[in-house]
Amino acid sequence: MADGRLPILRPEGNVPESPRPHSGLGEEAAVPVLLTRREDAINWFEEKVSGALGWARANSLFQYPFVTACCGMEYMSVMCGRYDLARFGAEFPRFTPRQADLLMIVGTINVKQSPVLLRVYEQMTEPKWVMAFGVCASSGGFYDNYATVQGADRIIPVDVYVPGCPPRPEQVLDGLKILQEKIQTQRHTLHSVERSPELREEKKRSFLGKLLAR
Amino acid sequence: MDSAYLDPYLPVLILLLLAGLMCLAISFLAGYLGPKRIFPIKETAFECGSPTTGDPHSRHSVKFYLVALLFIVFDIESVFIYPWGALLRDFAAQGLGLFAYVEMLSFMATLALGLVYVWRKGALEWS
Amino acid sequence: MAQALVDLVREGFKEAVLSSHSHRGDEVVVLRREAVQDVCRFLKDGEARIQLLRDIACVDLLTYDTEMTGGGALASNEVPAYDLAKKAPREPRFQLAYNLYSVVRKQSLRLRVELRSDDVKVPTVTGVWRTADWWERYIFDMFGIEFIGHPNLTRILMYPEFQGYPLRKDYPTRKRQPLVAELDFPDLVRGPGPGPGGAGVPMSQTHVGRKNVDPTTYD
Amino acid sequence: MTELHDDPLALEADLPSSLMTVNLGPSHPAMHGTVRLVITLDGETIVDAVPEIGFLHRGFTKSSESSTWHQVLPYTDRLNYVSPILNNVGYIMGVEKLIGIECTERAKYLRVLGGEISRICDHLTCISAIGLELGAFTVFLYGVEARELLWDRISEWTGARVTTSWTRIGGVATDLPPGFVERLRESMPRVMELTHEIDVLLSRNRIFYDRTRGIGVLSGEEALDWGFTGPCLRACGVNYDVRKAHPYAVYDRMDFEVPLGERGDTYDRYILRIREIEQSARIIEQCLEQIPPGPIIIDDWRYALPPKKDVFGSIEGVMAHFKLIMEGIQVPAGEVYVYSEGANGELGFHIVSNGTGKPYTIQVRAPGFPILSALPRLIKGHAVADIIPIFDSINMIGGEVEQ
Repeated sequence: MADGRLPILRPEGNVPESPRPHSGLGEEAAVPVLLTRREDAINWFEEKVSGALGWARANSLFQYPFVTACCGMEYMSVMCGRYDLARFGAEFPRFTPRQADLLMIVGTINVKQSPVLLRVYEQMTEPKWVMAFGVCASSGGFYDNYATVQGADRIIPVDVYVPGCPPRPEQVLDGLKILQEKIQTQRHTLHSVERSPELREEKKRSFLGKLLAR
Repeated sequence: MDSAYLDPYLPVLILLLLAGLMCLAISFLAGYLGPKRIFPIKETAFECGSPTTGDPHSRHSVKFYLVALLFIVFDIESVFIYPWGALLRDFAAQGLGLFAYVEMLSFMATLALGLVYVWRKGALEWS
Repeated sequence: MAQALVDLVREGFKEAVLSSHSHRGDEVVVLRREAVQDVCRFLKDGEARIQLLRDIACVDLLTYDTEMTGGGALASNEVPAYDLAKKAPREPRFQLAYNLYSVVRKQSLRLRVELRSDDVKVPTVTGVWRTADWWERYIFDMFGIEFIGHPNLTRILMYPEFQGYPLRKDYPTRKRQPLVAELDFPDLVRGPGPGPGGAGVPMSQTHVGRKNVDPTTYD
Repeated sequence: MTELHDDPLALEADLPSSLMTVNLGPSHPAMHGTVRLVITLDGETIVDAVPEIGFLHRGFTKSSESSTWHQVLPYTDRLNYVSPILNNVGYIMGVEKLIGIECTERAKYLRVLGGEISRICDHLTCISAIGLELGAFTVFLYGVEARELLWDRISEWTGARVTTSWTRIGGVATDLPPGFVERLRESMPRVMELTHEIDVLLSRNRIFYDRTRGIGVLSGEEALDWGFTGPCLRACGVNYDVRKAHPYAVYDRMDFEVPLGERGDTYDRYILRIREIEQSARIIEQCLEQIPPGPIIIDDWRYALPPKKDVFGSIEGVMAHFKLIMEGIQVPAGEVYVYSEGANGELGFHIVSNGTGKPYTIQVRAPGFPILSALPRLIKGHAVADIIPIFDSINMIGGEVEQ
């Protein structure tokens, strides 16, 4: 786990995906899900809590617009009067990763920008989701050369890909709807804390201990 | 003090209690319930995506604190004027109107003295 | 009408001017490398009154004579479509073009400096125009041409860890040097390739099947 | 501490305050996501600023070397993605100059019309960005709404809102759709009304005026020395507009003035863009009146694709079509620098061709690149809060600066 980084999880966002037999996104539907596995079966109460949390988180997404290139122009029109994103609860762009839970990668990610993107993603507080806004963020677009990262999913897990160069605002709203549906059906648990090893010892020492240890 | 005097304040007390409780609950629950993955990179300061440059605890020039102090002084002054303004009509009814008025003038005069001193001393210029 | 500027430079610097020609309406003066600073200062302060240095462009003539350049629509664009070994690089290889314009006289002029591939050094003109600072850094970053006397000749667009000069014709288009460890997805369109988004196996050996090119000679 | 007494008025003794470096990094809303500015502050005044760019370098030149002359068009309208048609026109004029052909009369008018609509979009975006980042969110909503109206017309006409790729060698790709002129004449007054609304909201607004007047001042000579062109140069009073100095297409038949600023500060750069919107509207009106009927692309099959009925009708059409598509248009060898008036200044293309179907190398002279290099000179000595208006008024577009 190099220089203080937790391993990046599979591209499912970091909220574990809940097994859904009936309708899945993409190839999940094809895989038969055995409902009888003990650790997957969640009891009635947890399901209600997960549904409530899912509803709350889906309908109040605060976005961090990681704007770099031409998709920024379409992002402006998505945010403004005519194709308003506010109608779906994702109104308020938060320009600090601490208060955002949706990272919208708007525009091309070039190789010099990749450490910046990785750091912003890691500094976002959980629960967090990522939307690749436009073809360049999803797959590098037609900039297939030494300077461009071929899609943000090579660096960070991406939840929703919005195609289009730049995508029409309706496509972005559709992408947001898909993300909200995904969040709604994800399994949200209460109070899960994961601390990286070197921070774990830190916690044991008392306040005075830390003071003296400085 | 008989209980009749306190009666009107009971709802206010309950209201304050409830409000305080709700604020604490919300902020605590939000912090407690949310999923957390804490690791060193997340603990570092956010500086637009690049590693932090320079040390944040550098010494600032004193004029920032002066402005803050001046603000507090004249803000408190205006805080005292509000209750006085609200009750001025009652004082006048009891015949104390002129006295209350002169009282406030002297209060403001002393503070105006302070303002002139600060102005002459040049603490208001920003450059 | 910009011929007047060419004559000005000619009699001002008889020995420095190697040749001058006009193509499609653009006046070009080919200069000797050492005279760049003096000619530019003369053009700016003299009666030519060229106050605007539009840009400094550079052309790498390595593959100018081969018919298919860079990598055609069919050829794999991660491996240059020419064979380095057989053709000697054309000397002088780099052509620097200083595009100048005089707002007062409404005339443009282009100074050309030709550099051999073994010593790619040119005196800087940042002393004459301040805008040359970034243009020269851009040319250094992309072509590796060293500007003697430049105050801060470092990379401007690429990241410092980048090796090589990307816009040179012998630098393959898709040769990437990732800064952050990238997850490796199989490249569905272009077939199997080692490394995350790296040069990968050139198209010629994948399903498109062009002439069998040994990738080790280039990457 | 003895000197405190001899100067009775010195309330603030000479307490040494250390410099603080602040990193206005790439991922920052005011920095348009592509510039890192490392600022050294003494208290609130800026002592030094080092811009670092390259966060949106997408390898335009390298990618264009492995695409044919027409395949480069989509790359050009992602250079200055706020006014894409101006880039298309600029690039195609370069290729036509290399070949030595002229586009048809009607195509010239269409290019001027499309260019001016695109220029208005660019200026609107710049003004709304200035307003937004100084706190006037309403101006941003008005500006983007006005731009939406124009984008509707552009998408009706060229097929795309932002990435138009609309010109072709020897002409343009699509003619005006039926009923377009009436709809444009309907939406232009609405756009001008919204622009007037922004003008009223901002131009004589006490806060805006104090925030932008006298900030980031530059003299004419120094601006030229830094390579300024376009609105930023004309704000310093230098009268250089490529449409007037070297008229291309049909700009010589258009009657419009070139507004000039007096002091070359942020307020002048802002006001200039509003005046230029009014001038562009006049040009659009004249274009709509004078536009002649006729073909929109030249009939020379060596360079222009033959019309579809000939491609399927005659053997020459098929041959011409096949050669143009598979090998690209054979542009004669040569080196040319062509310049046109982009939205932020003189947009130049230095194109070298070696006689094949692909450009040998294209270097873009982006108007924003030299202007951004002067940013440290503009913001030194000002307060931290002045960085944002200055940076907005030079209207840096990442795509064109870092190609």
